[in-house]
Amino acid sequence: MNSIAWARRSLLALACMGATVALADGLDSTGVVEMAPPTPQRLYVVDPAFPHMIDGRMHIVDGDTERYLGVISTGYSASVALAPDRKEIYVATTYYARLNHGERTDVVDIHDAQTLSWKGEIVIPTRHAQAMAARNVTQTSFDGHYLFVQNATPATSVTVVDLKARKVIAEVQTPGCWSVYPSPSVAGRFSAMCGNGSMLTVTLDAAGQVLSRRQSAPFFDPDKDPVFTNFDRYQGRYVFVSYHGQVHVADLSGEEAKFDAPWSLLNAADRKQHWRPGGYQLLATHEPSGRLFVTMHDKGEEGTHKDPAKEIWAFDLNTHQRVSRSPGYGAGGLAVSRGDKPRLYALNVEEAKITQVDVSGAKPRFLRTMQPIAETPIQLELQ
Amino acid sequence: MNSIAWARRSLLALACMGATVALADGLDSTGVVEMAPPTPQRLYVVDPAFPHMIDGRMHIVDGDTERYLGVISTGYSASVALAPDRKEIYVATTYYARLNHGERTDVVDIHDAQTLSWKGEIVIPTRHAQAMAARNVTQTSFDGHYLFVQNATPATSVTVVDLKARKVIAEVQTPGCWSVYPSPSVAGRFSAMCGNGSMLTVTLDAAGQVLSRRQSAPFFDPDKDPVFTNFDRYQGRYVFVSYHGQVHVADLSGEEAKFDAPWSLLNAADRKQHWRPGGYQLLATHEPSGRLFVTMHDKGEEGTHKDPAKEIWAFDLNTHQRVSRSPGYGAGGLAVSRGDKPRLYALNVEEAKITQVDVSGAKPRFLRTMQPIAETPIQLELQ
Amino acid sequence: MGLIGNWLDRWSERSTRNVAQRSSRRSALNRIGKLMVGSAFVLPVLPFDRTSQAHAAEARKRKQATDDTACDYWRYCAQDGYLCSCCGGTVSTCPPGTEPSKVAWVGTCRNPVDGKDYLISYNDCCGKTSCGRCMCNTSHGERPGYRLGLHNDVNWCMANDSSVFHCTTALIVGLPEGNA
Amino acid sequence: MGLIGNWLDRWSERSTRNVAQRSSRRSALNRIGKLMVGSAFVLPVLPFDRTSQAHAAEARKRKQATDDTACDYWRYCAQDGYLCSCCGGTVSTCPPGTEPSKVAWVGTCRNPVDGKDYLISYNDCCGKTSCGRCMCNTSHGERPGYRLGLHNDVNWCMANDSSVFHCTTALIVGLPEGNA
Repeated sequence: MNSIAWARRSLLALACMGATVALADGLDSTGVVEMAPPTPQRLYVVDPAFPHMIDGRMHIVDGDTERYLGVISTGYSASVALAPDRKEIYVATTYYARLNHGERTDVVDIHDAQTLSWKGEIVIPTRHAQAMAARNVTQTSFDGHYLFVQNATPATSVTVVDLKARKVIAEVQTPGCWSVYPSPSVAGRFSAMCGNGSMLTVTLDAAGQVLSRRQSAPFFDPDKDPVFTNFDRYQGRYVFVSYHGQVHVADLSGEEAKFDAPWSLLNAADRKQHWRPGGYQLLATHEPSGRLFVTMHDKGEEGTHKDPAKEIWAFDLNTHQRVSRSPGYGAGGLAVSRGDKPRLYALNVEEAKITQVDVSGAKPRFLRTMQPIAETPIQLELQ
Repeated sequence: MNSIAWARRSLLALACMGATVALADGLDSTGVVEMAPPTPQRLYVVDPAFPHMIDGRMHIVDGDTERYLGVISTGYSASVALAPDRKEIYVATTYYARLNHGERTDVVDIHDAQTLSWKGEIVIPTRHAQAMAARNVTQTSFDGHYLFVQNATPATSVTVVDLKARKVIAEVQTPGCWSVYPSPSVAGRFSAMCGNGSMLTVTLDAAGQVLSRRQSAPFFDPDKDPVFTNFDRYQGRYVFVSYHGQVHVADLSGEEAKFDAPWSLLNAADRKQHWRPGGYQLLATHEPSGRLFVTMHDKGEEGTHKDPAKEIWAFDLNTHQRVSRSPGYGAGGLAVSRGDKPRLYALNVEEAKITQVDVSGAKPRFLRTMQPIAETPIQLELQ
Repeated sequence: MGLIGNWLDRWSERSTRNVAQRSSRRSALNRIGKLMVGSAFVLPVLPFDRTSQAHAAEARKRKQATDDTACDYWRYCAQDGYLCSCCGGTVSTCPPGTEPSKVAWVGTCRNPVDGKDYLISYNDCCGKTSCGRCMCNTSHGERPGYRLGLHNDVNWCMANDSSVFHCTTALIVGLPEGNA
Repeated sequence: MGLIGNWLDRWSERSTRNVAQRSSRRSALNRIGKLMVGSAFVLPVLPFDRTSQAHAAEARKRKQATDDTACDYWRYCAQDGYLCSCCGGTVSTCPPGTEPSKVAWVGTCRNPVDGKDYLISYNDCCGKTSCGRCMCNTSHGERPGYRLGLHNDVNWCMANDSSVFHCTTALIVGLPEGNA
């Protein structure tokens, strides 16, 4: 074969961009991988990339094969939410015209969750809270119509984005309060946890006008036993835990928040050993079995509330009984997959490792610890 | 002391931003460190930060104390040049409006070398070569008046920036050629090494008009023995080495490049052991002693030309005799400090370590290996 | 600034009430912090609180007042960020070319020299990308975002022209009772 | 594209002339590459050719044709970048959401299965920031920038709408003599 023929073939190959087929004659053509359809074990690992915070990422990984499927760039100190149907990924983030200087633009980036391609952006006020990525700082409404984004200047407010109309419809002041907890049944409603131990609930109409604004009576004492702002859901209600192991279940469906009587994760012996919840995304529920998983450590004291898990405890959310104690896997975050074969994913923040635990049976069963993913993973979502 | 007093003091302290003094009453005030005046041992370590290439840096470190003095953000795949008087640092880089997408803007960022603050930018054509940082892709004219920036689209050209007027005055096509080698005596003149083994020299007037354009006769055979594009200077001339250890000294002062007869780093025994130069910034000169230092490895073959040093060899540039062989310290880059106490700095690219060697005497003397600096350092400059 | 005043007031109330339960918090990170001074970028950069459970409680007791480039330096009891002392700044001043944050979170740390509690303001330095050296994360007295002035999981460069976070300083902004 | 044609012509000329001196180049990086598949981000990410001098020559001899996520895979003899196979792509296709580079550098690598030399085009994938997984840097046949089509110390996303580099693929674009 002579050089001219090689050149021609190469030009042909290079002209076929977008195709993924290898040419029949053994030559390759450039192209882009199409991901297989998602399974319930698809992981979304949010990585603020602390050593290069300007270049945060969300890694997409198949939990079954551990195959790295791809990544989304999330910019600077982003908060991230998945669409309820997992078709889109929303990233509230900040860009500067010149990396770290020049004009600041805050946007909600919209990514296609299946092609991992950027679909567009919605410019939002330059007040987006540059918080450690966590569920409570950005969430869609139950139906995916709106996106609620926590702001901090440090005055606190919430930007409400209409994802269908692709525009901002409101900015709601939430002084002294933090987090966005969308109502499980009313699209234009969210709640926020407040510094006096109460819950603020705001209801908006489709135009973004505030229809009501209700502050619940305090349901915890932030001085004595602060409640973590992270959460999971159970039967349309929100489940929270406190620094000292109280469980607070909130009904945020109505105009004003309602609370079940709190209950404790601890028995007398646990208290003696100072067991406490600790971590970031420190609790996860499994709906079908009514279980709550919490990352726990003993010898707790002031300042240990972000310590990794020594054990993972499981509770029956209906009986409030502890149903299992598992190794902690050093976890600082938990998530449970949906579908037939539920798995608990325990994120070891320190080592960037994720441990998979089969929770389809009554007793959690260790499956495997995955190889490290990400640099500084802090939030974990599932398909 | 009551809470009100504490609050007042704090407000006072926080109001005094910019001051560096601790208040006399034991309270601190915010402020910014002023660097001590530079010494000849101040290091400028260029770090493309490969794992987060969008967030490249130049680290500034005191070679005497190993103190980390500060950093400059260099953006995406920057090339960097110091002003001859070391008062400013020039960074040719690329920004996107949205980190990795949106409008591309290429600029020369200007930083104050003593305060490490950003002083401004000059927008340049969006063709700046996003090359591995190296001396030969961006340099100022001998007098600091102009900056020459290598472009690649992949067609090659050079952007000429007037640093006094803070504007681009020309873009010179340099097809088939690579690098910018400013003339040692004519501000508007630079040369580039070409694929046929010749040197192209272009002379511009103050308005950026091309006055002359001369291609030398080939001085090396790129097929048989390619010349590395990195360089150092000696007595106003450029010193290059080839893959196989030939030394080429070029006089780039005139309208057309002139060359000394090449000479070899190797004797017959060296050739038998296949000693070769290897690395990135693989040679450095020391003017007062007329010495050339080169990173060398044995068992060289096709593909080893970036291998780290097994030894560092020193040559007398006047007699062409080898005057010393030192350990290689795994170096892939070299630089020699100026002034009374010249030190050879050997950059181990793999381990991000820099070894200091006293070269004030006839025999190089190991001083110390510094703790790692940077993630992926590739270029090293000195005060 | 008003907010800072409010936080301080709130903090002071809390400190009065809770003074008995405060303990010297110090994370095992101090060792990691020291390692990282020496070998930043070759060792993994660990951004969060990597406290080994086995040693956390013991580690919390120790702290020192001599080396402010180590995470166990006493002022860093509620630190969260790269230590500016390792980044070209000092314990209280920002590295060249960066700007102190206009707002900050606060903590209370006990100085092992005099055994007294000081109010510490954790001001970030802003305008350059992450320093990446000497990460230190401790959480003594840290509280969720509804107590924002005591919250360290948010970027306190938020109010600066460039909100890009570089490193964190630890300023004494309140003296022990009796020293005012 | 014209340039690519030119490079190929030039390369082909050279390959004819130099075929005798080509050898199977493989860097000790393969082991590092493998480690990094497993433990990327915890181990340091090593961007350049970290060839240990002691083993370089020996290492160059070995290569394999089974694992394209390792740096000693035969097609990577002149690679420089994160392996797209570790980033959600394959040896020849880009990860989801990225775009193949419009231009590329080329190398000649010997396939250990048939012992023949193939022309490899190293196309970067563009538009997302560095993948950071499975860095691989080898330099067989690599040449300085005045032979740009053989140069790998430059970003080959340069001609794309987004020139931001993510990872590098290795496409067979020329078959051994006799197979055409």
